[in-house]
Amino acid sequence: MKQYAYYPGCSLESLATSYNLSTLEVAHNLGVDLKEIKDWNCCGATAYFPVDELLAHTLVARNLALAEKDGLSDFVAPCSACYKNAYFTNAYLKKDPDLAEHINYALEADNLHVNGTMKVRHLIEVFIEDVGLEEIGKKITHPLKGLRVAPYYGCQLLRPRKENENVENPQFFESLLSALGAEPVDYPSKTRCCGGSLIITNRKAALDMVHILLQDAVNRKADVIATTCPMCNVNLEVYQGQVNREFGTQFAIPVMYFTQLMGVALGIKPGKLGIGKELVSGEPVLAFAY
Amino acid sequence: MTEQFEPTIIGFTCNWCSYRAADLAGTSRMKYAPNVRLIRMMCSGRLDPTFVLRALSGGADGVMITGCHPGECHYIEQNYKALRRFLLLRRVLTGLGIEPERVKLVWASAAEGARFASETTAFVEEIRKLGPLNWGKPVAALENLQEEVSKLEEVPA
Amino acid sequence: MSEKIGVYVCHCGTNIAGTVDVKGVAEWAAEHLKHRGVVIGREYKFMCSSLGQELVEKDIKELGLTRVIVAACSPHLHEKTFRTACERAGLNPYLCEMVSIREQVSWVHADKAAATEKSKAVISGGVERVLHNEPLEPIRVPIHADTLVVGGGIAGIQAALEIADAGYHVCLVEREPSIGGHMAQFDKTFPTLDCSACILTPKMVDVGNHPNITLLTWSEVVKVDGFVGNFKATIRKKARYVNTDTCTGCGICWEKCPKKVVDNVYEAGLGNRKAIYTPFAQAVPRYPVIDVENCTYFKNGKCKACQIFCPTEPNSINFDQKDEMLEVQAGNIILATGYDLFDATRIPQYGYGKLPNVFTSLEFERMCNAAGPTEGKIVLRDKTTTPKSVVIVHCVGSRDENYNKYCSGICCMQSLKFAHLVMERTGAEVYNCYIDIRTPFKDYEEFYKRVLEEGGHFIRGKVAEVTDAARLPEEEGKLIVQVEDTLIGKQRRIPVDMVILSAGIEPRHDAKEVGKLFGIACGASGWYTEKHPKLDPVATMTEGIYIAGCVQGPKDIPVSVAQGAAAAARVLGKIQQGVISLEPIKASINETQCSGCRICNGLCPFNAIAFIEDDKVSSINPALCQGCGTCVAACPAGAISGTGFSDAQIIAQIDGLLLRNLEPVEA
Amino acid sequence: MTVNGKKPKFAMYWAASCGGCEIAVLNTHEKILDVDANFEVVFWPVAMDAKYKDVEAMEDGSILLTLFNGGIRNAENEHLAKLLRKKSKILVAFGSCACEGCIPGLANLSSTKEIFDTYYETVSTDNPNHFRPQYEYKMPEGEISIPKFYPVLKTLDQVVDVDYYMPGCPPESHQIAAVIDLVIKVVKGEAELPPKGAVIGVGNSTVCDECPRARNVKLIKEFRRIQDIAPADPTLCLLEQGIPCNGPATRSGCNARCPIAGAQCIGCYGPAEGVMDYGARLMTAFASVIDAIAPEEIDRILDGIPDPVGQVYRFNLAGSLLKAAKSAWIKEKV
Repeated sequence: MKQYAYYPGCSLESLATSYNLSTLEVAHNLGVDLKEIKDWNCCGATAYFPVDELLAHTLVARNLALAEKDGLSDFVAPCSACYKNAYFTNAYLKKDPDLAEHINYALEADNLHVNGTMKVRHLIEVFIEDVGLEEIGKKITHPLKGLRVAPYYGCQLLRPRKENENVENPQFFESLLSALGAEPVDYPSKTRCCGGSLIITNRKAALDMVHILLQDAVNRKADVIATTCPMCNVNLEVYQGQVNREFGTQFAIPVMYFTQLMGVALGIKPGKLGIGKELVSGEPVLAFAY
Repeated sequence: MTEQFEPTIIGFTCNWCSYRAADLAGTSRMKYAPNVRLIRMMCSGRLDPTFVLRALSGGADGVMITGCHPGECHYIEQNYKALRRFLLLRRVLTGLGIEPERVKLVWASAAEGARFASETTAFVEEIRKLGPLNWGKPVAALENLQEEVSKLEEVPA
Repeated sequence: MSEKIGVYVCHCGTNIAGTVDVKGVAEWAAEHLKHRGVVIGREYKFMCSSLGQELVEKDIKELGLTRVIVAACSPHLHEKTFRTACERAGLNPYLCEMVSIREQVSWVHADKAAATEKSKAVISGGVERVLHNEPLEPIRVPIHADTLVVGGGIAGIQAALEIADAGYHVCLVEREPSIGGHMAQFDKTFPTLDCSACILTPKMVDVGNHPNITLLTWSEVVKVDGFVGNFKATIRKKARYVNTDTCTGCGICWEKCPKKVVDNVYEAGLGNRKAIYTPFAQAVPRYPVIDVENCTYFKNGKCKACQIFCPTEPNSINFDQKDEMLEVQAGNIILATGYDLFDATRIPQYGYGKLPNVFTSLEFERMCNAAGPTEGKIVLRDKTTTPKSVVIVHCVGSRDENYNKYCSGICCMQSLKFAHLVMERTGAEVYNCYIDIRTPFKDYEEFYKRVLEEGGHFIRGKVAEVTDAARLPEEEGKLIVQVEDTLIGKQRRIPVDMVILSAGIEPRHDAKEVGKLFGIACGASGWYTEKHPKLDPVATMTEGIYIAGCVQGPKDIPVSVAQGAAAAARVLGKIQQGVISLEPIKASINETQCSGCRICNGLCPFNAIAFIEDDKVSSINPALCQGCGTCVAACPAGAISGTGFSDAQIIAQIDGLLLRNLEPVEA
Repeated sequence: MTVNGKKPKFAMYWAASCGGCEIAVLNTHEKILDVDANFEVVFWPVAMDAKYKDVEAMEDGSILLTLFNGGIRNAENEHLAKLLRKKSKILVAFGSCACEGCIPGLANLSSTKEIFDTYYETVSTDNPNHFRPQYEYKMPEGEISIPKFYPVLKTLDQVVDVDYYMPGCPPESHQIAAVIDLVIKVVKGEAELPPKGAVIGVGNSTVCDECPRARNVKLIKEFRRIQDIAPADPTLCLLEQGIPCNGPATRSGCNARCPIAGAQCIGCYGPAEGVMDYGARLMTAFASVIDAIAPEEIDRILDGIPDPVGQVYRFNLAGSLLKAAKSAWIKEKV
């Protein structure tokens, strides 16, 4: 199987270790060879660009340069924020030679050079496009029969708009969940923002957005919300309590990474997938999956 | 300002698209380099390589062939034939040591006055960089044979 | 040089004189091109004025000029003017050439010296070229009095009736089983709220009964040969499987037919029809057609209910009917093939196709129509509940960077009409979300005032999303329309029962192929290119082919009717002339020099080049030749020459432009 | 048969050529006897001994017919061309070299320096001391010289006024015989000379006119070499089989000798009547038969003609509009 340059990102080393564990397990199971980039650095997520665009681009470009040095063609990031940053820095490098010049001038200090020749991809794209749904379907040992899953794309996976992508009503997450035997829920707010870093700077506004997402998922009787980004996962899971206090609701819906659901379906032990670390326990939901 | 080389360029246009693009550039008062002198034909398919050879051997430094975009030809598909002739002609010119960039093919529809103007100016600058072609200025004025051949100056390698 | 050439340089007020030293150029021409035959070089303020033309005429008569060069604007503007002036003075018009020193010199070059030098070179090119011009006569071509009208919508119907009433024969070809086009699907028309069928069907009946109109429905043009005055169209008349001589249109067959099919064309998917059907009751012609894809007999050989119950003697149902290929002669062709509606599913955030109670404009028209699937009752998709609140979304797929940038022109008035109908028939609250209300023609603005007075709500903002994800209790089970109301600067979420999408007008999906079939230019956007957007909207660059209605761009019914009549008038003008004179720009083959190598045979898209088997040489049919000159440039033996743009003329012009003609021309 | 008692004078000279045209005249078999019977051969370097001063001594216009073959390569060729022009009544550019430069004309693709380096320095040349011929050289016996070399080979009519042209490499013997008969009739007053500048000994169309192969509408996906498609279909036009045959643009008169023998026409009879540039005619011919519209596809097909200049200007480079490659025009130290 093809080798990919794997960029875990800071969250997967801290509060999103379960996403990292489940990613590596599932990738290994599906024969996707993720080669972690040596000495990668933080990509600045959503915070750094508004502060200083050139430095933010350089930060991201350094990771691209390191990956290019390994001679691999695909740069894979599980976290939507890292994916978005890498995707757009990679694109602007080619479009704006002046920017590329500045960045490479800076990277020289670390005797690195970036050309923007790599293809930047999100982990879910690699599984769906390179491995393929039939292939995944064949490897399922514990189909998630009857599990109603709300596929939460979040916004950075899809925006700003990349080439010919259906930003308003994508269906690829739903098709992946069906391949796992689960029942994807028609979730209209699936591409609405979870508030991102607003949860820190303007708690009230972010809570309002999280409330809409949770309300919609509960209305649709979803058993679990599947996410593709550690930041969304945090906002939806960790702040359920505060949303309940703020809006007088009793939400207690598990929020899990799509790789954890895949792991369970592929028959990997939950422990190896970091299941059990979540605040709203996903255990009862996944129990029937063994 | 030093005496700058002003290239002379012959331009072939088709009556339905590129000639009207030139007219539109005029009515929109778009400015472009005056070095191109246009000839109107009914279609780019009318272009005979003889015309290009005649222009180049007659003192032109470059030739611009223009016509409708493929698929929009008034005679349906004749600009494809102009394209095929152009591609073969360019290979023959290369064989004769003439820089192929001296002959350029540009598609411009009747609504693309701006494109016609910018392509013309860009082409003039390109030819200015290539320098004069001045084809066949007679080397040996055959009448005064001795003096001519003996004066063969050095030409930078 | 035996020729006597007159060179006339125009000031064009200051348009040319402002940049080019016209006096200097005229004198230069008279002096430096004397040895090439220039006997007079004049300059004048306005050459195209009658005084300017008289200058030329006087010189031709007094100086015996044999060639004329006018250096002024563009030949596309005044070539005809100066050629006619020469003709008046007795000089063959084709011995006069124009040279552009305005559009291609004075207006585009700021440097006065360079512009003057270029003008001299361009005139020198013109002089050399005109020396090789030969006297030509326009080619007279007879005009066949029949006309082919393609497309049976209101524009095509109007054109056909105008020509037929004038006493000339028309062949009207329509792809659907009945004429009527989109207009037949509407319920009311704005602004008068006339019932669309009431004003359309009389014209359809006239077409059906008109002795001068041959109506070919369920037919398509598959090939067009020939040229203006002598077109030959090959038409495939698809098998109806109904014998139209004996069928009375009684309708028993489609009553008895057991197979129901969703009608995506006429009923826009809202209702359905039978496997044997006519699109609507007032169809013209009234004969049904069998839809082979869905007819049980054609699927597995059983059923034949229509044949069993058909009361006619002999039985009108004939399952063995075959497609027919018909040849139709025509002097002129009018294309009135109409438009396609924008596919609203292309905007997923409006939910059409996902949320049941989101309707397109055509679906709503069918809903309002008394003969429609809901007998005119405005109901939700369940066909029972009447909506209490409705949002009508303007500019769906129009004025949108991601879809069509243009304004489709009719959706505002159409939306106002819908608003009025909803309020009149259901008393529901109606919200129109618009960017600008466009009511440009007579009584349109008044209609808008009326809908306002009737209580319509108007929100200026482009709808962001239509969703069923309710957030507040009163939003449960409703469609929530998220829109920014730019007049109050607030985001609004309006819960309603029904949403109508006013979809825009798009060119037919096969516009490019059909355009190629008829040999007319089709713009990149898909609308056919008119000869001149302002002054000649119904003609095309191809002589003898006219366009009318939405095929040329979005427009409403009155303009389509006007264009239909206008195209008919142009055709009648041509028929009246009886003969048309074509530009004498043709190619011809010197049969002795032609070696029969046949390299030219594949080059002519108009099939003007034929190979004569027994003489083993090729020859060109001047009637079919359009004068493009591709074969002239391609003949390896140099055996093909072209009038108007001959090798001699172009080679001479090249030498002239390079000013090689100033010193004695080298060998 | 004689002009005021004496037989009309006949001369033949060869400039930059291979001598094939001289042999072609002999190749008219017994017709050569008619030449001898009707003409007094006064100057024919390959066939008889004659000195330039003999010709210089003749009165102007005293030679009735001069067949001049070969291009103008150096000063001697040019001197003789002018001399014979002065001395001859009818000067015929005889054969492709004199008419359009032919194979010697292909040297116009290279600069003088390249030509001399190739001639004197290549690996197969034993020239250790890098000797180069000198135009003048002083010998004890006196100064000797050789004619100056012109950077660009010119056709005869680019140097002197030519009365008639007889293309072909060499001209077909039956055409030479016909021309000799014609001149003999003219001398006897039984026929008129064709208009000055006419091309004689040729057909009025192109080779396809005389070629027996069947011809259809041509649509080619690939150009190929003759050896790639052995055996070629003997009855079908070669161009249709992808062989770049110059027949459609080459003047008829040779009875399609090469296509009949199964090889493509290479264009030795030059352009058809009134054609300004032979190569241009071939470029449009080959472009017209290519069956492709995408530029990459067209380029792929054109790669089937590895040497486009050689293909379209094999015989006609010196006689074409451009006459020579750019390097030939540049003045360089020899």
